[in-house]
Amino acid sequence: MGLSKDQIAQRIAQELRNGWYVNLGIGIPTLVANHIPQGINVEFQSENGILGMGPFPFEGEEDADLINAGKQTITAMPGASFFSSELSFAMIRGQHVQLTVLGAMEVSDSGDIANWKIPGRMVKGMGGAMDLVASAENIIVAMQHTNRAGESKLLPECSLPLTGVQCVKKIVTDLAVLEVHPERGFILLERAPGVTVNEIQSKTAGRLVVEGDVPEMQL
Amino acid sequence: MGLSKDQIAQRIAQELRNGWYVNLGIGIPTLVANHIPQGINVEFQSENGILGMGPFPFEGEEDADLINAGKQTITAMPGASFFSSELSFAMIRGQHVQLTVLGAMEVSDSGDIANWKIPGRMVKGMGGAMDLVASAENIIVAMQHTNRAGESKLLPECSLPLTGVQCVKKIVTDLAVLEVHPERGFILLERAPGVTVNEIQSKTAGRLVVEGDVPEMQL
Amino acid sequence: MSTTNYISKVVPDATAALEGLEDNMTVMFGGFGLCGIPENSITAIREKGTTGITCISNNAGVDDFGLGLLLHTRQIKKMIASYVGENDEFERQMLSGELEVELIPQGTLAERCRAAGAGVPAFYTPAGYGTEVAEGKEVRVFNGKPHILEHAFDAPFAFVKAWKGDKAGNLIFKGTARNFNPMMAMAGKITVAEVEELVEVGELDPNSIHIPGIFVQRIFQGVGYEKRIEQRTVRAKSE
Amino acid sequence: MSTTNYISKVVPDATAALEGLEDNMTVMFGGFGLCGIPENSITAIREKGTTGITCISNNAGVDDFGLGLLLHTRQIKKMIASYVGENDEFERQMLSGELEVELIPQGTLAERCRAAGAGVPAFYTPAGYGTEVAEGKEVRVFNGKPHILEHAFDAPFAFVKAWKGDKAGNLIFKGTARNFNPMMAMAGKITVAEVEELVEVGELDPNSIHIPGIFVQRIFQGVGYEKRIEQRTVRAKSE
Repeated sequence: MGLSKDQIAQRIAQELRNGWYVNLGIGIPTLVANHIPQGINVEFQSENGILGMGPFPFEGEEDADLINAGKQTITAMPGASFFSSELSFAMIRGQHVQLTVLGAMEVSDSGDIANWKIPGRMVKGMGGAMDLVASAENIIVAMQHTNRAGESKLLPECSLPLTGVQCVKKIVTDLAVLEVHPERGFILLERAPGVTVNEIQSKTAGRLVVEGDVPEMQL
Repeated sequence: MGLSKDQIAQRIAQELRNGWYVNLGIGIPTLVANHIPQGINVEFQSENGILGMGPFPFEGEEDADLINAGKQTITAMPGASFFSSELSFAMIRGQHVQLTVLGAMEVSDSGDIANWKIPGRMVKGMGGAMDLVASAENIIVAMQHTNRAGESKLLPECSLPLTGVQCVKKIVTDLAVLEVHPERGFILLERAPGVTVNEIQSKTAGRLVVEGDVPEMQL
Repeated sequence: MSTTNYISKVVPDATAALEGLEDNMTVMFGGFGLCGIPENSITAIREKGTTGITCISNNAGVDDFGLGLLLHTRQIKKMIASYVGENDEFERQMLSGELEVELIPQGTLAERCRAAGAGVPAFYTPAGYGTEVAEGKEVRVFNGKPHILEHAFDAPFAFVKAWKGDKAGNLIFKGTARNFNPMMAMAGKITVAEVEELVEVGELDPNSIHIPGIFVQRIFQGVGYEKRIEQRTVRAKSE
Repeated sequence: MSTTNYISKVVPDATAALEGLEDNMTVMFGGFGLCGIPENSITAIREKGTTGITCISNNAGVDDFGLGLLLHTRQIKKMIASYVGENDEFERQMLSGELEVELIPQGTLAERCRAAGAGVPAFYTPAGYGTEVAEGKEVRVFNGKPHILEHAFDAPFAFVKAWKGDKAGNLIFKGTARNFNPMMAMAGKITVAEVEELVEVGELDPNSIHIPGIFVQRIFQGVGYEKRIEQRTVRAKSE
């Protein structure tokens, strides 16, 4: 049961609004670009220096000078622009990007996020994640509800080193859509098809607010 | 006696070194560009957004989109570049411009400069002068030794509101070339042709250091 | 259903671009002297009659052009600039106390605009240390040199002028008409760009864009540019 | 006497460009991943054998390319970056304590480079507040939001790579190979630019220059660019 990664991306794509500039992190967030609703125009920013990022190139048309923040070869849409890292993070820090979608290892019920470091393991670095979460007005986390050991990733407090504090606004997992309210905790908005409130409750370690009937997601 | 404005500019031009980027203020400093010594390559920066500023355009070739900081129509040399005010002052503040030449109403013997405001009179503003004097490693003031009332402009303390503190390194007036030493005062380096040390002493209100024979300027 | 694959910023004209502009707002205007000023927007604001404007602009125009037009109609309450007084009406209003004036070093003005657009609330600069500009400001020494703390501006509206722009709001400026326009475009909550030539998306080289469309909320094709020269200086052909 | 009317920055090759580079210096390297890295300069530094380098670079290359080449020869003492560990040798040296590593948010890294070039000694940013990045740093609230104080870097040398450059040092970058190169060019006391195509002065459009020559002390025509792709991702033509 629960959503596939692609379905998580599909559900997040429903959050897109016409005219938004959007930064998609590595992993599930990248898949959001495949599900833009009809009639919605958005532009994708990649923090290494492009606005108007397009799909992967056709084979043989890769350009070493045209990559995304995940170092993948990409294309540029008509209307795209290239710029420096300084201007790219001016856009991000200055809140010109309307939505950031990124993955997480843990989210706390006050909206803290941890997604860059596991002490004792090789640390690869935060990249642009700390700037993104500290700046974006609108942050959606895309992740599995539980980790590989079956433990909840929605916690009262993050146990891992933080990426940002009180910044996550919404979470879409394989089981649910949740809003994060800094005082109240995780507010359950939608269930994945066939997933019960009980199951979500049992897999959410942080405070979970269930109000009235919780509808199923429409995909 | 004493130098003409053009001769002051000519003497300052002798200070230019090969490879320097130079910002020239309005008035006498602008004339420096007419006296670049043979074999010396410098580039002129104008703080409104050009490097590689050239001479005034030929009549009929003026371009409203190509002016200097004095709002005069100019031309661009081969190798010129245009940029924003932000990048222009990044160059200035970041000490990438090797020499700033500007006019002054008063200079103190510790290197303070006043050149933007006369209380009680209409105030036009400091423009880029405060950024220039606060940043440049090398500032030469071009001015008359005395004001229209015959009073010295080289003072123990500036009486007018300051543009910057302890920043002027050298002064070229119609009478003399002086180095400014923050502790010792104005050090007389050269006399204008036919001008006596006595005359310079009598027209310098701030501390004047005269050491040995003071040579005449070579123009 | 039609989809453009880009975010269109086009509005029909300067008047339409002013939607939401109200009395007593802080407004940025690009340009240096009369070079690169948003001529159409200034005219439209004059016609709309918006009053109590706090202007952030490097200069204040001349008597009958640029921001001088809005001074003449008393639409400007306060001027934040680095160099002013190139027009008599400005001087009269300033000396009579009708117009508030705040003078700022030009580089600090530019950097405070950029900071506003870049989400940097404050920064240190050496400019103005030891002068009246530093009064009341925090001073801190870095590398042995005193600096003062300066804050980002906050501007609900910015009006800029570009040479070319596309429908997605990407802008290219020309020559020294670039000046304050890029930073102000970054800084405005609503940035209105007027352009000499509005082109289709895809016509501008993505590598040569000075200000990406993300910083522009509204764009329109300007008309009747006068592009007045403030100090016409020439040399004789014989030189 | 001949005069060029511009300031020439041309040096014959990467080796000549390294003059003054000594052991234990702090050195910036442009590039993001393997995109836009100064390949020739890295090779020349490897050949020169300079050691004890503190690298400021967004990434650390891969095992056999980019800064990975200087890791392999143990020329790097410390790495200041935002994202690393795309190569095994890096991981080994880091875990064994042979290599110091300081991780910085990418936007802060970019802004600290720009600040260095722009004469801004310090600035406030929200990035990293409440995380270990903020430890020991001043926190100040602006507009109700906590920010931390970050300082400009200090880099005696910067190595950047551009697409085109002219003999006066003006640079134009291509696509996303621009990334950190412009800010690092601004920041370096001595900035070395290697270019895919070195052209005569006057050939580049002054309106399209990304980094004016004033920020570049040395420029040379690079050779043998490999421009390796780190993550080749494609779609089938049928899509």
